[in-house]
Formats: sequence, structure tokens, C-alpha cells
Amino acid sequence: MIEIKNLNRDWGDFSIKNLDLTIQNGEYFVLLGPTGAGKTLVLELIAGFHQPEKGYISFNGNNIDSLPPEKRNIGFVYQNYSLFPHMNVEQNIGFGARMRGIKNPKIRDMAEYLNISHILHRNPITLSGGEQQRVALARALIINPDILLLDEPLSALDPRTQEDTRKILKKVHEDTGVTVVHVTHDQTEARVLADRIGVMMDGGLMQVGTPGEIFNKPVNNKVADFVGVENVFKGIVTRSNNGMINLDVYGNNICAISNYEKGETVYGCLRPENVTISKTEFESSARNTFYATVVEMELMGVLLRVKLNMGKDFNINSLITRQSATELDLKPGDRVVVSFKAAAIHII
Amino acid sequence: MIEIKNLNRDWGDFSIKNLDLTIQNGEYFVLLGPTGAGKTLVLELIAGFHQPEKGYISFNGNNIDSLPPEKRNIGFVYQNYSLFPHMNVEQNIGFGARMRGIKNPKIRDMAEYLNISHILHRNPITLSGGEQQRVALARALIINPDILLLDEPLSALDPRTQEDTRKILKKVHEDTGVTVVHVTHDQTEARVLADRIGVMMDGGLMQVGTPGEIFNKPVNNKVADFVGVENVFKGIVTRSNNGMINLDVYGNNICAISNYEKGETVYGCLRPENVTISKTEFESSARNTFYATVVEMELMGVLLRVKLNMGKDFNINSLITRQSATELDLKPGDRVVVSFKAAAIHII
Amino acid sequence: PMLVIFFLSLSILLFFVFITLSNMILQQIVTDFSGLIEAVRDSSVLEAIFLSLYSGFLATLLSFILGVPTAYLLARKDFAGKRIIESILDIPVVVPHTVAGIALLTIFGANGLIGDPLESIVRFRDAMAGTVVAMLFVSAPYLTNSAREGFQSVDPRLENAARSLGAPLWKAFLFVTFPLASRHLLTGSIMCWARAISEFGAVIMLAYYPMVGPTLIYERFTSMGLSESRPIAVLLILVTLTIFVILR
Amino acid sequence: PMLVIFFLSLSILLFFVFITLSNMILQQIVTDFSGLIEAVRDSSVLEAIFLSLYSGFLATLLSFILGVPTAYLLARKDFAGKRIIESILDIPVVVPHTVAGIALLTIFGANGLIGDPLESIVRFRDAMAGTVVAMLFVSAPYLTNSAREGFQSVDPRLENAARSLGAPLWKAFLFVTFPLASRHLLTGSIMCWARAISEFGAVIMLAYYPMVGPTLIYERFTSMGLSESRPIAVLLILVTLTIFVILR
Repeated sequence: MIEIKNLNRDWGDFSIKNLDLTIQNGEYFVLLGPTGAGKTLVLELIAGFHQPEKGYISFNGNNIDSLPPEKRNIGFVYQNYSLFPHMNVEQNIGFGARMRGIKNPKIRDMAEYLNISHILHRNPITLSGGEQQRVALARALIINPDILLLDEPLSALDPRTQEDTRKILKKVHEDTGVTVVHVTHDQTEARVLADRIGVMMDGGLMQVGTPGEIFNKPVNNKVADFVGVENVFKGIVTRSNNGMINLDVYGNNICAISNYEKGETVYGCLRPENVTISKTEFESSARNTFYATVVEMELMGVLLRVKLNMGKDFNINSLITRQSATELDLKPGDRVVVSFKAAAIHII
Repeated sequence: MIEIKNLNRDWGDFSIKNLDLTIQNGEYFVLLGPTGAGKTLVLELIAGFHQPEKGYISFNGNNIDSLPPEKRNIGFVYQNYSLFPHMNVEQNIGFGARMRGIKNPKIRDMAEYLNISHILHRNPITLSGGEQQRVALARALIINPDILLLDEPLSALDPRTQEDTRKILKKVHEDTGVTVVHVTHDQTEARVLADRIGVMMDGGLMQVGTPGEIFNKPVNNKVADFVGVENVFKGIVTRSNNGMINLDVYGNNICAISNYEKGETVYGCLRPENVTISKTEFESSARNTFYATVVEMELMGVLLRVKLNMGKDFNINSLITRQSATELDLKPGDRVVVSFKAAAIHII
Repeated sequence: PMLVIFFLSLSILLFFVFITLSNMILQQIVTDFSGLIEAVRDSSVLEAIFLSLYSGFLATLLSFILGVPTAYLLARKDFAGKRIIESILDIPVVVPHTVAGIALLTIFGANGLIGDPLESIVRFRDAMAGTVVAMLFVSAPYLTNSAREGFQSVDPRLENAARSLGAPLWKAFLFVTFPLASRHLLTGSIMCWARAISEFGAVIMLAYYPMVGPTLIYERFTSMGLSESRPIAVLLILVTLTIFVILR
Repeated sequence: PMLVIFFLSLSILLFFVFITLSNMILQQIVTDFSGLIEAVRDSSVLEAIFLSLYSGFLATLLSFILGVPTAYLLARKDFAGKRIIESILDIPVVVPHTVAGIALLTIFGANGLIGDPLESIVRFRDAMAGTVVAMLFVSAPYLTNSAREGFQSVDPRLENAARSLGAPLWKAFLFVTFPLASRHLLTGSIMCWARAISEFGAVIMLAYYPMVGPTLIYERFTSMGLSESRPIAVLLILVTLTIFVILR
């Protein structure tokens, strides 16, 4: 268990103010926030690269502030990978073992696990971003760290590689049970990976909770503005046919464009302005039409955010004009028809 | 008239190959293309900062290749503004007159015209991006250039300032009648400003034509991929009420979210995946419902691009799944109902 | 522990430089202040120091006239043999000082390639012109390198903008590039001047007379010993350090 | 037209440096090749050149031991007075050479602050130790500055990564930072060595004997004239330039 108590630290343009945070062992914790919020500084404080000015950090009940970084048994993966450019991939991965005097580290096993055994003798600068990221991960994992710190691990990658890397991170966490602290500014990434999310802004934590809590019940406007843009839902592929998939989301059958295979778990993203509400069913090119209940209506300037429940915990937001709400005579509790196009869903 | 004939030039990572282009006097010409296409190099060749390796450039029938840049009477505005940091705004604007030995340049008039007279004594580095851009524009315009070259003039600005600057560029072009060559990678910007557009890729021109021609009839897949994402339509605001506007687009009354005033001319952008097609009318939260005729259907993988005519020259694309097309039994010539939400339209 | 050892290294190096200079100056002031006063009143000392400053100034002026255009070309243009030219221009920094003296004497001496034809106009051997040439040889690279860095730090697009506004290349250079590089040019000039004044080996071989500061110090040292030469050394270092501090 | 004038400046500067050095070397080889052969066979010449190279090497070694840790601290740490420390460490570059000699003699001489207590162990005046100390004084800043640039060019996050992998600071330095800065360290060492060998003024004041190359050149020049000293100068410059080219 990582316990951060009343942490304060200024460094360059960044500052952390009175930060309290507890992260359980084995948890996948995501620190989500805009650029400049001080997220990386928190990671560097946990790793011991900086010392707190006030407050302390403890691990499993022991204050670790006086431990130098090399004694903390923490894996750190920087956004720019920070591979040693004068060593090949194998030497990079083996560096931790070499520093600890471990003979015969299982470099090959780790490389196979992360699917980089074919590049062991390459120089890091000749690798693609995704490959470099996997090497950095291998290098950090081979020392069996208690905590894995990830600094924006996906943000320098192209979308396709992001997807692969996300899967690898999930697998690593499941297989090793390592405690992960993952820093990102991307809410979708946070949603998809996190057990719990801490929303960080201006050097402080605004809200800590499960993805459901953060995205459905943001504590204030700032958090809502930052996380409130998209509908993100998790589903299992029940059918995949020529680029079209059917997804089961809490019993709803949702149609989308993607090449995922049957049985895979995926996330769908849907912008609320693309969700149409009507009172009666109709035939159209929108492939997804469902009955739903209006849960909540919130005024946002000239628009209304309508929160719709589509059964169980499946909530979806729609953004409609006030005029539409008046014409449809929409009230909380109403039974309505919700429709959105398969092409409007972005599958990750 | 600028005539570019068989232009060839390598410079650093960029190269221009066999480029032919004619730009009329008084025209607003936009060079549109992805990063690295060599667009800025074309501008720098017209300005005379580089010399062609093959081919030539002529202006009003005179070959200008042997003219040094200072004799070409061309205004150049760089993406980073390139204001002289050791001079204040007034000295920056007056630089051209000083170089030409002109007494009493009308700096104040120009500053008032571009609404920067309150910052004449400021140092450029203390200004916002939009202010710097207007100073750079004033500095280039005060020499009464025959040609105004703009290198990505909007790409470093935030959306709100982009809008203001776009208006300024339109006004400057209308008031002075100067020939403008504007380089950008933003198709909306091109659509909104250009008399004609040249699509540039890999150092060559793929297509030259009016915005209508480029966006409706891209000559090949590459151009289509690059320009084909959005529906962009021009309309006049007929009603503006508390953040909602009504637009007249070729006689169609379109509802959107914006603060523009009645009588203003605006552009609406709408992604084709947000356009729903049905065979019958229905009541829903989609504020815009129109009858349209299917003009063309083009297969794009698992999706179909359906080109719809909504009267006169008002065409709109919709992206629907093949399954929807089958279920709706859609064929060219069909009369259908098209709907899209007011919130899904982005007004610029 | 590593940082402690590292700080120890820094302290030793700092102590070595600081104590060496301050010990000389303080010892002079504390134990033989009258000697310093005497040196200030000695017109040959003042003349030598003035000559050092003045020939150093002339060498810097020449370095500026030749080095600034050179630096601009090296910063802005690509041409064949640029790397070799840069290497050749840097050689004087590493040439042993008396070797430079021999080389300069060979070419600027009475029978030298340049000294001979110019003999009726200007003499270098044992003349101020020789001092200036020797200083120029060893100090010019300092100005050229600093000026090149300065020009490289000016965005070429600013020059392009100036040219599109009607400035010929020379005006763009004069009104835009030059003022924006001025800080580097000033630093380079100070370095160049300091290096020129510091030179001893090359100067004495080409022009032992008229004596500059370093030569006079050496001459007094060999003929009269440490106690007679040190006041001049202290005076020279105080004068030059004062001027640097003022110029920076 | 401006560029033509600029190219003219470059040509003059290039010509000045190039012709000065090549004229000396060529004239020696063409008109007095036997003198060069004689110099090669003269054991006192070879000893002096060897002593130059060897004491230069020792001075560079000391500069490395003191300068590399210093450079690392200046590159990585912020502390009070850092700017002043940097300025002090740079002073030797601009100190007139004979002033440096006087200062070193004051402190390392028989009655000096350091020379006196150490007299029974090591003598500096007219000894190789003096030559090395004089060379160290003038050449250390070249290595320190280059090393600092080198360390600044290494991303501190690489050190952080190494430490998180179990490397104490000294191992992170030894296995990551040091090898990545090695190119700068090598360049700095070469510059330092070249500067050490080139020194004349400070060396002759502290240690005229045993004679290093530049001193022997001067001694032969004053006692026997240009024609007897030039072969040594040519030999010294050829040897040092050859070593630079090999090391680079």
C-alpha cells in the first residue's frame, strides 16, 4: 500500500500542494489530469528522484522518504522511454540485473513475454515507438518491482500501437499483480485501464474513485469539464462479420464498425451530440435504436445534457437543444427511443 | 498573374517536382496539403528566398527568377510571425517604409485598420499570437505588395482567434484586392477562404480548382482521403436567439448552435457519420430534418458514402453501414428523409 | 558519498585557481603595497600596460572586421570544404605560442613572404604592428566562434521577412541579424581582447619591443626577480579584470 | 555584393592562418630539410618535445580528475554562488600568461604558500612538477567546459531510469552518464592537452628547466636565431597536429 500524506513539493513550473492519496497493493491506479497538473512530479516523488518539501510517502507502512531510488524496487517507464542509447536492447533489459549483481537474468523469457525477442540485438534508436515502449517495460519489469510507474506511456504512440500497448499493460497487470501508477491526460485511456482514477489539477487531487464514479459523478465543474465529453462503454463482441461487429453491453446489442474478433472485450466511444432522442420508433439508417429512460436533464447553455439509462448500469448522455426538449416534452422518468449510428461509434 | 512553370527544387527534407501553376491577379489562392508536402517551399520560391533548380516563375509575364526578394514587392507572413524582437510594434510595421526610404508611412492608419493601434509601443514578444499575427500582417500590407504570401497563418492560433483572423484575412483581400497565396493543411480553412485551391502532396500539385470542385470531385483517392472528411456548407444567419441560430442554405432552414448575428455569413461543418437517413419522417431530437434525393452511393469498406442533394447545389454526404442501405433499400434517385442534430454542426 | 567526492574535486579546482590569483594580489598589497604604488608611478610600466590594452584593441578590431563576416558565412551558407576551413581557422587555439611566434616571424620578418614586400611601408619585427599581428593570430578564433554561434541563434526567417520588406541582404544583415547577434558579438570581442592581451610567446618572438605588459613582467623578472615584476603583474590583472567586469 | 565582401574577409582570415603555418613548414622542408633531420637527431630536442607531450598528458590527467566531477556538479546541481564559481574557474583563460607565471611562482615557489610546506616532498620551481602545475592552471577550464556541455547533453531521466533499476548514483554516473558524455570528454581532453602543450609564458616563469618544446624553441631562438629554432617549431607542430588528427 502506497500512502501519500500531505505531500508538498515545488519543482520548476510544477508544484504539488497538500496531496493525500492511498493506493492499494495490486491496484491499477491512473492519475488523470491536464498537462502541467504535476502528475509526473508525483511519480518522480514516489520513485525518489525528488524529496518532499512537506509530508511523506510510505510503502506498506514504512516511510520511504530516506530511501534512495535504487533501494525502492520501483519500475519507472518514462514517456520518451529513456532507453540507454549506448546499449542494445538486451543490455538495456539486463541493466537492472547487472546493477543488482544477479547472474543469468531471464532476459529471453521477458523478451518473449513482451514479443521483442527478435530485436534483442538492435540499438534502441532504430526501433519504433511501440517497440521502444515494450523494451522500457521489459527493462522495468525484469527487476520484479513492487510498484510500476508509467509516465504517459501511450501518448507518443500512434493509435494502432496505443491499442496494442494498452492490451500489453492490461496483461502485465493481470499476470504480475504489480501495483501500477499510470499518469495520463487521456480520459479514455484512464477509463479503459484503471481500477481507480485520481483526477489531478493544479497540483492537487480533485477526485479519486472508480471510473464509474469519476465519469458519472464528477464532484465539480472542473472535473466534469475535463472528463465529461464522451460516452465510453465496455462490451463483449458477440459477432464479427466483414468489419461490422455486434457488441453486448449490459444486454443491449450494439452495432459498430471494427475488426475485433468474437469474444473480445472492447470499449466504444460515442460523442453525446451524436445520440438522437425520439418518442416513437422509426426506421432509419441509424443501426442502433433502444428504449431508454430519462434519468436526469442538465442545462448546459443553449444545450441540455440528457442522461439516459438503457438498463442496469448502462447510462448514456445525449446533448440536445432546449427547443428539442420542449417539442418532445421531455421529463425525467420518460420512456424514450434512443438512436445512434454504427459509424458514429469509435471502438478501441 | 503568377505563372509557375515546371518548377523543381530540393531543399532539406522537402522537394518540389515539376510544378505548374497559374494564379490570377486578385485571386485568393490556397495551397492545401499535408505537412511535408513542400507548400512553404513554394512560397519561399515565389518570394525569392530560394532559386529554382529547374523551371521558372514569372509575374505579369516577366520572369522574376533573377530578381532578389527585396525587388519583388511581395508581402510574406510566416507561421511563427517572424517579428523583429528588437523593435517595437511600430518599428516593425514601419520597417518596410524605412528600407524603401519612404517618409511618413501611414503606420497609424494601418494599425487602426487591423485594430492594433493600442499596442504600437509594445514589444512583439509580449503580445498574444493573434496580435502578433496582425502586426505581421500590417508589416507586410503597408508596403502595398502585389502578392501576399501567408504561411499557415492560422495554425498556431486558438480556435476563437482563428475565427477573428479568418475574418481579417477576408476583409484585407476584399479591401485591397491583393493577390493572396495562402498555405495550410486545414481543409476547412481552405474551403472558407479560397477562390481556388491547389491540393499539394509529395512536392506536386494533385488537383487545382474551386472549393466546390476539390471537395465534391476529388480527382483521385489521395485527394479524396485528404479532403473528404467533412460536409462544409455556407449559409446566412436568418435568426439568432440565445445561442441558437437559423441558417439559410440554398433555401433550407438549418438550425445550429452559435452566437453569430442575423445577416452574417457563416460556414457549418458536419461529419458525414452524424447524418441519418430514413425513408419516412419522424419526430425526434434531431432539429434538422429535410427531404433529399440520393445522388450517388460509393462503397468505402464496410461503410457506404451516400451523396444527397438537398436542392440546388446543396449536397451533403452521409456515411452509413451497408446493412442500413440494404434494410432501407436505398438506390440512387430515391427520395429520403435526412436528419442531423443541431448540436452536431460546428459553426465557423 | 559520490557527490561529496565530486564537491571535493570542485573545491580543489576552485581553491587552486582562486588562491593562486588572490594570493599574488593580496601578498602584493599586504607585504609590499609601496611596490605597487611605485609601479603605478613608473611610466614604462604604464606605457607597457597601455600598449597591451591598445594593441589588444587593434587586434580585436581586425578580428571583428575579418571574423564577423567569416562567422556569418559559416553560420548561414553551405559550401564545399566548409569543415576544413573551420578546422584551419581553429588551429591557432592549439598552436604552441612560440611555434606561432616562429611561424609569424618567418612570414612577417624582414625576409618573409609578407614582411619583405611590405618593408618600406610597415615593419612588423620589433614594432607595434608585429604585436598586433601576433595577437590577431592567436585571438581571432575566439571572436569568430562566438560570432558564429550568435548568427546561428538568429532565425533566418527574420532575414527573409526583412528582405521581403524591401531590405537588400546587407540591410537585412545590418538592421536585423547584426543587432540580434550583438550579445554574442560583444562576448566574443571581450574574449578576443582578453586573449590578445594575455599572449606572450608569439608576441616576444615577433616584437619584443615595444614592450607590452606581459613582456615587461618577464623582462623585469629575469633581470630583477620576482619582487620587482610582481607589482606589474598585479597591476595588469587588476586593470584587465576591471575592464571585463565593466564591459559585461 | 555583400556576400562577395564577406567571402573576401573569410579568404583573408583563412589565408592569414593557413599561409602563416604552411609557409613556416614548407620553407623549412624546401630550403632547409637537413636542419629538420638534424633536429630529429638532436636528443635534447626530442627530450623537450617528449617532455611537452608527457607533462601535457599529466596536466590533462589532473584536469580530468578534478574537472570531470566539477563539470558534473555544474551541469546537474543548482547551488548558491554557482555563477561566481563558474566565473572564477574560467579566469585562467583570460589571465596574461606571464601574470599566471608570477602568480604560480608566488604560491608554488620555495617560499610560497604551497611551495614552502611541500618543499621536502616535491619541488615545483624548475622541475617537471612546476611545468605540470603551470599547464594545469591554464588548460583545466577547457576540459571542464567541454565536460559540462557533455553532461548537460545527457537527459537526466536516463540517470533516473538507471537509479530506479537499482543503480546507486555512482553506478548511474559510471555506466550511463559518463559513457554518453564520452565524446565531449574526449574533445575536451584533446583541447586541454593541446592548450597545455602550447603554454609558454607561465611555464618558463615557474619551470624554465627541464625545458619543454616551446621553451627550447625560445632558448634556441634567442641564442642562435630563427634558422636554428624553426626546425624544432616545425617538428613540434607536426607531432602535435599528427596526434590530434589520430585522436579525433
